[in-house]
Amino acid sequence: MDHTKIKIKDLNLYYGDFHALKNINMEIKEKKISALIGPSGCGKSTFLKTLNRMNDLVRNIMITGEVRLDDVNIYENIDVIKLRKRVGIVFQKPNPFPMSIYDNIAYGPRAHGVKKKSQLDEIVEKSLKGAAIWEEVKDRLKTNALSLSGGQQQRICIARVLAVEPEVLLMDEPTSALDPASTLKIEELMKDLKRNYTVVIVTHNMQQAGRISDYTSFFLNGEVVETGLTEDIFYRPLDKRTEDYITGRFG
Amino acid sequence: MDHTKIKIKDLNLYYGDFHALKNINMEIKEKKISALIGPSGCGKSTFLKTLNRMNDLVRNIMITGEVRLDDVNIYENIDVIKLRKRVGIVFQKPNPFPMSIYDNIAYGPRAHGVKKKSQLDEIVEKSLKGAAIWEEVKDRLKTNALSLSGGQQQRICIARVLAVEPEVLLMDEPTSALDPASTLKIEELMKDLKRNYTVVIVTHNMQQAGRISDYTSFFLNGEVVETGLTEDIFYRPLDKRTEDYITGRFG
Amino acid sequence: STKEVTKKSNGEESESTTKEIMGKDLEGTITLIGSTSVTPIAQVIGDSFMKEYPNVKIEVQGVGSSAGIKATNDGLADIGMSSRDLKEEEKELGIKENIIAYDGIAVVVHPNNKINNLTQEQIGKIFKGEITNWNEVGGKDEKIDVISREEGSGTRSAFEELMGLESEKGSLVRQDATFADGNGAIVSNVAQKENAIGYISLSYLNDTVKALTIDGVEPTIENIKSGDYAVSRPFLMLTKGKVSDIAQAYLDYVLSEKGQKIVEENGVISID
Amino acid sequence: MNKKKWPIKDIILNLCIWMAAIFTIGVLLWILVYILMHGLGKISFDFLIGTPREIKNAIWPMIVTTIYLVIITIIISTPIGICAAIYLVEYAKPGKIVNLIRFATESLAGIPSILYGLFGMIFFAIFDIGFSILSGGFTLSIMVLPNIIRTTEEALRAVPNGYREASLGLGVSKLRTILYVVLPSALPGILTAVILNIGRIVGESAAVYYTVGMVPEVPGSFLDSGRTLAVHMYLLASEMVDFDTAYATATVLIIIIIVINFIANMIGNLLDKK
Amino acid sequence: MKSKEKNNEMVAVRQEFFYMTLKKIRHDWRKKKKIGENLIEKLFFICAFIAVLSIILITMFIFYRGLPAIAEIGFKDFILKKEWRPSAKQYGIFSMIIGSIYSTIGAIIVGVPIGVLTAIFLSEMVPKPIVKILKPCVELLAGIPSVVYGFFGLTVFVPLIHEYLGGSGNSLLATSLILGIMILPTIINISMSSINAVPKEYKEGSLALGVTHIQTIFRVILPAARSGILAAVVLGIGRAIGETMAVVLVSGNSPIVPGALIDKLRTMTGHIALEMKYAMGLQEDALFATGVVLFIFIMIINLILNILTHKAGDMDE
Ligand SMILES: Nc1ncnc2c1ncn2[C@@H]1O[C@H](COP(=O)(O)OP(=O)(O)OP(=O)(O)O)[C@@H](O)[C@H]1O
Ligand SMILES: Nc1ncnc2c1ncn2[C@@H]1O[C@H](COP(=O)(O)OP(=O)(O)OP(=O)(O)O)[C@@H](O)[C@H]1O
Ligand SMILES: [Mg+2]
Ligand SMILES: [Mg+2]
Ligand SMILES: O=P([O-])([O-])[O-]
Repeated sequence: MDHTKIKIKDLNLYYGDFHALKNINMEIKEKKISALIGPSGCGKSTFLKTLNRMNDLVRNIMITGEVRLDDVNIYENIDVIKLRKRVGIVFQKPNPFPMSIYDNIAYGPRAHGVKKKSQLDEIVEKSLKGAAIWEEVKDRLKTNALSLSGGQQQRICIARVLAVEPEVLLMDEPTSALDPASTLKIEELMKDLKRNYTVVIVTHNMQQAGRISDYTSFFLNGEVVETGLTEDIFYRPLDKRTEDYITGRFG
Repeated sequence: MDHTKIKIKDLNLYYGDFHALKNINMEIKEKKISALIGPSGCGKSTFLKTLNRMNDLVRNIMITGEVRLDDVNIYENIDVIKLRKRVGIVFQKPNPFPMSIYDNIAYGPRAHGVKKKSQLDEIVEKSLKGAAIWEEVKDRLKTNALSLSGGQQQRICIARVLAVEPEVLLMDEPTSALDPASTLKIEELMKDLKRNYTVVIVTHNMQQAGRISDYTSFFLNGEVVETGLTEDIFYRPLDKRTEDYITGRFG
Repeated sequence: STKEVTKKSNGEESESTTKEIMGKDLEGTITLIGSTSVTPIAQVIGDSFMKEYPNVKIEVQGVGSSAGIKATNDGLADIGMSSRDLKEEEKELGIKENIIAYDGIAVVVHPNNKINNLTQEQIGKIFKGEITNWNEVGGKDEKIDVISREEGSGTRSAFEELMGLESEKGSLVRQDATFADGNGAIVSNVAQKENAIGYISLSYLNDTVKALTIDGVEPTIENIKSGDYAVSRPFLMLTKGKVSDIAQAYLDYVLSEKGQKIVEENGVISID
Repeated sequence: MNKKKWPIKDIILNLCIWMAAIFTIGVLLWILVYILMHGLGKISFDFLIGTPREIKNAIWPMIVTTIYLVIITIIISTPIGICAAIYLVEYAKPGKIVNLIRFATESLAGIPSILYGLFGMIFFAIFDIGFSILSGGFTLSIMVLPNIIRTTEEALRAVPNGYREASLGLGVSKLRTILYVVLPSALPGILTAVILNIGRIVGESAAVYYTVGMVPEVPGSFLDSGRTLAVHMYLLASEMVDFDTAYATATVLIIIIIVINFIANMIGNLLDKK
Repeated sequence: MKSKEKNNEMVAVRQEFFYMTLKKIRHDWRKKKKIGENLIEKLFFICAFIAVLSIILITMFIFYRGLPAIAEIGFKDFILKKEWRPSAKQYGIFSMIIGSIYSTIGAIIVGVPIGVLTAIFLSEMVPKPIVKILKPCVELLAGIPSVVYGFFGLTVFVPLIHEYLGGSGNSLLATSLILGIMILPTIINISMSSINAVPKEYKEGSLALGVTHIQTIFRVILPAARSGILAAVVLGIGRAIGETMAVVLVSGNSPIVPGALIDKLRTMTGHIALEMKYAMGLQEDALFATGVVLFIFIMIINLILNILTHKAGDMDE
């Protein structure tokens, strides 16, 4: 059995009156890729954000239950800053900072104390290469990241997270705005990463989930219908609804 | 031969010094679905926006060449407002207005003079149904559209365009944030629409392009490498690069 | 000792020695607070005083007679200034009054106004609102635009007293007059409006407005001194309790021949 | 199809907008031309750097007092205002305390400057610094505080939440996120707030009148009284019958404001380019 | 073999120890940093709380000086009597209250529409280079001291009104005009920044539907910016009602209720400034009491607008 990196227990989340996550229990395995699938609006992004407490920023939110990272409840006595350094996230909508490409990537390392120019240069290059965007931008590292195309922005955001080397990487539809080639590269990257990191990815692309993930969880209306090895979920789903969704018969 | 709805002649576009679109020549056929494919950053969104002059808002931009809609050059003596009513666009990043779902959809019709409540209700319902989101939101039409999930927002934006009944529909990755079920629905919708409308769609999803489009154009570095019937492009590409891209060997 | 050396090197030594001999080595700051009407005079005399006593600084704050009286009472001001007599309750505070000058009040109209003379009674009626048109006093058929000072102004109390505008029911000046904040504001108002009439401290008179003769008497220093022109009031400087050396020196200076000369030069009437 | 056909509603709205803009600019030009036309001729070197004791009507002490007052007020109010705004936007959780603070700032913003003057007059007399640049500086600081807070708040709120999320998502501390991502984005807005407030301090008369006083001398220290240009201007208009000097002083005031604004705009432009 | 194992063990232990120390150091450092951050948060809070302290102090002092007079004169008489004649012991400030209300309304009528429309003009209708020229003009307008406005009003508006509309020239009209112009920059600046803060996607979304630019402005951009614009109006009202010196110079200061635009009036602020210099005893206290009324007045306006802005804000959520 794989080692459990994050363990979610009886997690419930309310946006005001709206019950967005219902009694979620799940384990996320270390150094594996877990895919979250499910129809739009079922709570995937919401769930993802609970894993590194990005939901703290939302007003009128209520969260109960436990999320244990390496067996420590992240909603209790833990340093949020440290948590977020350990659990990085790439958001659904690309949100680069209004600064140069270089500064976008160097931002995190700088904040965590890296000062030497040569070291930063190295990190920036490595991260941009990792996010499969180095070739496109290497000659214009000083241009503003906001003037990039949608897909480029998305990769910048991935590179930005890679630069701080988190243990867990949360990715909310990281390839939704990417062409197949870049998508493949990002997928390669993820496969690479899983040697050292734990990756959680939200995707609408069944093929993608099938291709790269080790585990898959199927969300529906704020509930987890089924979690398991990707093979099992795809070829031997236990729940009728999962089967319907996977085969596209759903809804 | 199908009738040509939009004809692009020697189109060049510069963002400042950056030559983003290079000498584009293309015809977009009436009542067909044309797909634009190509790697991230190749200029698809840019091209799409030239078709209804949304690029007018960008600073430091220079456009040369012709875009003829029903044989009238839209960059000369044409009322931009009317043009945009005729050529609707759904953006890559969902951008609902900060108002209720209902008002979002009713916004266009209202601006174009529809006042009667019953008529508006009808349009709203029809458009939301058309965008495959009616069931999800019909009970909360008064809630703010910004509190919806990413995929829901995207469908709201599609519905919003449908409500003004344009002749040409430009869609920039309209299903990138959608689950397969909603994607299928939107695809169905597009097939429906093409009976009356001309549809241009940017997509990274080759399957999707293959499934629904009649024509496909392949973009690379601001150039159109190849345009033709989708079948031809997918199975009998003339250019080596197209083949590489389609088969995923590219880059 | 260092100081002496510097002084020597500056070549100021002889001067300071002379002063020491004259016993005028006063040093420090005194504050005068009070009437805005008295402020200009206090300031000019202060400047002249400071030339003779270079180590003394005189601060003059024109915040109003009442504030001045209060500041004197509270000890915030070394010397208070007032452009009106102290009221009964103020007199009980044990404040010492020094009359330092007298001021005349001129009734002014626009230079284009044909009228040059009004009787005391006419002026009173105009300010009461009983006469509202210039043709009632021999002028054009135009409404009279009355400009007055605010209640509490020293100028106004003196004016009211002399024009019969006081009564047990308070001031009789029409409430819908324009109320201007200070002599200057009255001058600018009258200078701009052909139908206006107002009254100002004599020292503020200039050629943008025309001063009327009252019952045929011109508002000049001579006429006031002789008592022919009766519209005048005292300027006061106030002290309470122990007066500092500088303040005393300043007061003495104001009342000295030199000081009174400066008073006269500035269009205010000296005490004789 | 070929010619633009504007709906009548659009034409009317357009017309209104243009008229409003023309009115605004027109008024500005009117005031400037009027004041400068009357005042420029009367300004001389002596007028600017003389003291009234040496040269009649000279305004050097007023210029110095004004500068002192601006400096001390900005030094006191800007950091407090920005910190307060940061607290309100970035830290405060909605609740009673925030409501109280917000209510307080809104109330402060509404309080007429003359009430600040009265308050400063009676309050700072307690500390025995009545009629001094310092008491004026404190009083004006409270007065401009809500403005700075509010404008800074607006500027901070205009910074997209995505930036904060992204930075926090990288495990960057909140303080650093604020300093490196949020504040830089908000800086032009904050700068505008400061500029507007310098203008307000230079132009304030009612509150200054009762706190700084009106002694027309170069202040020797922040504990001395002085007379700012605006107070001088008011005294010229109401107490002394000297319109020429009033026009000249108004001209000086306006030139100072033009210079301040110009400098601030240059800084703003530089920041924009970065 | 054995020794090598042992050696390895030693190395491991040493490494472990080293690692622990490092961890501890880093932990302490973090902790310190965290304490620092907490301290700074406290500092921010204290700064924010200064506003509360200030308002408490100001309230206390103004009320302390003003309330006795209200008690002595009688609240009703003080507020509702039109007669202000200290020489006759008549202390009614009704006319001044009305004067303040009228002149503020006048300023709003002049300033708000023109200000908001100018803001639209600057942020939506003109190319950036022109904005670069015009924006400093607005800032300049904001910078012009109120005394200069008053002086301008006194020497330009007052004579013009006197000549063309009759009356003394010192009037409600002149006051409203001057105040309206004075609040323009406040309204323009804040409206502009809130209009500019509206995401460009909203505008794109609307234009893409074939809605005209003007309609986009009035249907999407202004509603999205409304809380900022309302805030601008609050500040504008604050400035108008609080303006003193300019008003003293142009209003005429007659303690009467104005019946027409060309009638004179006296505002509460003007009232205080005008008489404070010479007032004594009950008259002075009554002026402080006027300050109290002014104060309460502003609190009420704040409250109303507070409710308005919050309503508008709620709809944004
Ligand atoms: N406003 C702008 N200013 C300068 N360069 C721009 C601007 N918008 C886009 N670009 C550049 O133009 C190129 C084409 O951008 P475009 O958004 O059209 O790409 P795209 O094909 O839509 O990519 P994606 O699939 O990632 O959305 C990119 O290299 C991008 O960096
Ligand atoms: N801030 C919020 N306030 C209130 N409701 C919210 C908020 N954010 C999301 N929701 C609601 O919670 C539900 C789950 O949203 P979430 O963003 O997690 O969906 P998702 O699974 O990521 O969908 P998508 O695939 O479309 O991005 C949706 O119904 C959405 O309307
Ligand atoms: Mg989502
Ligand atoms: Mg794109
Ligand atoms: O005291 P006055 O200013 O009215 O002379």
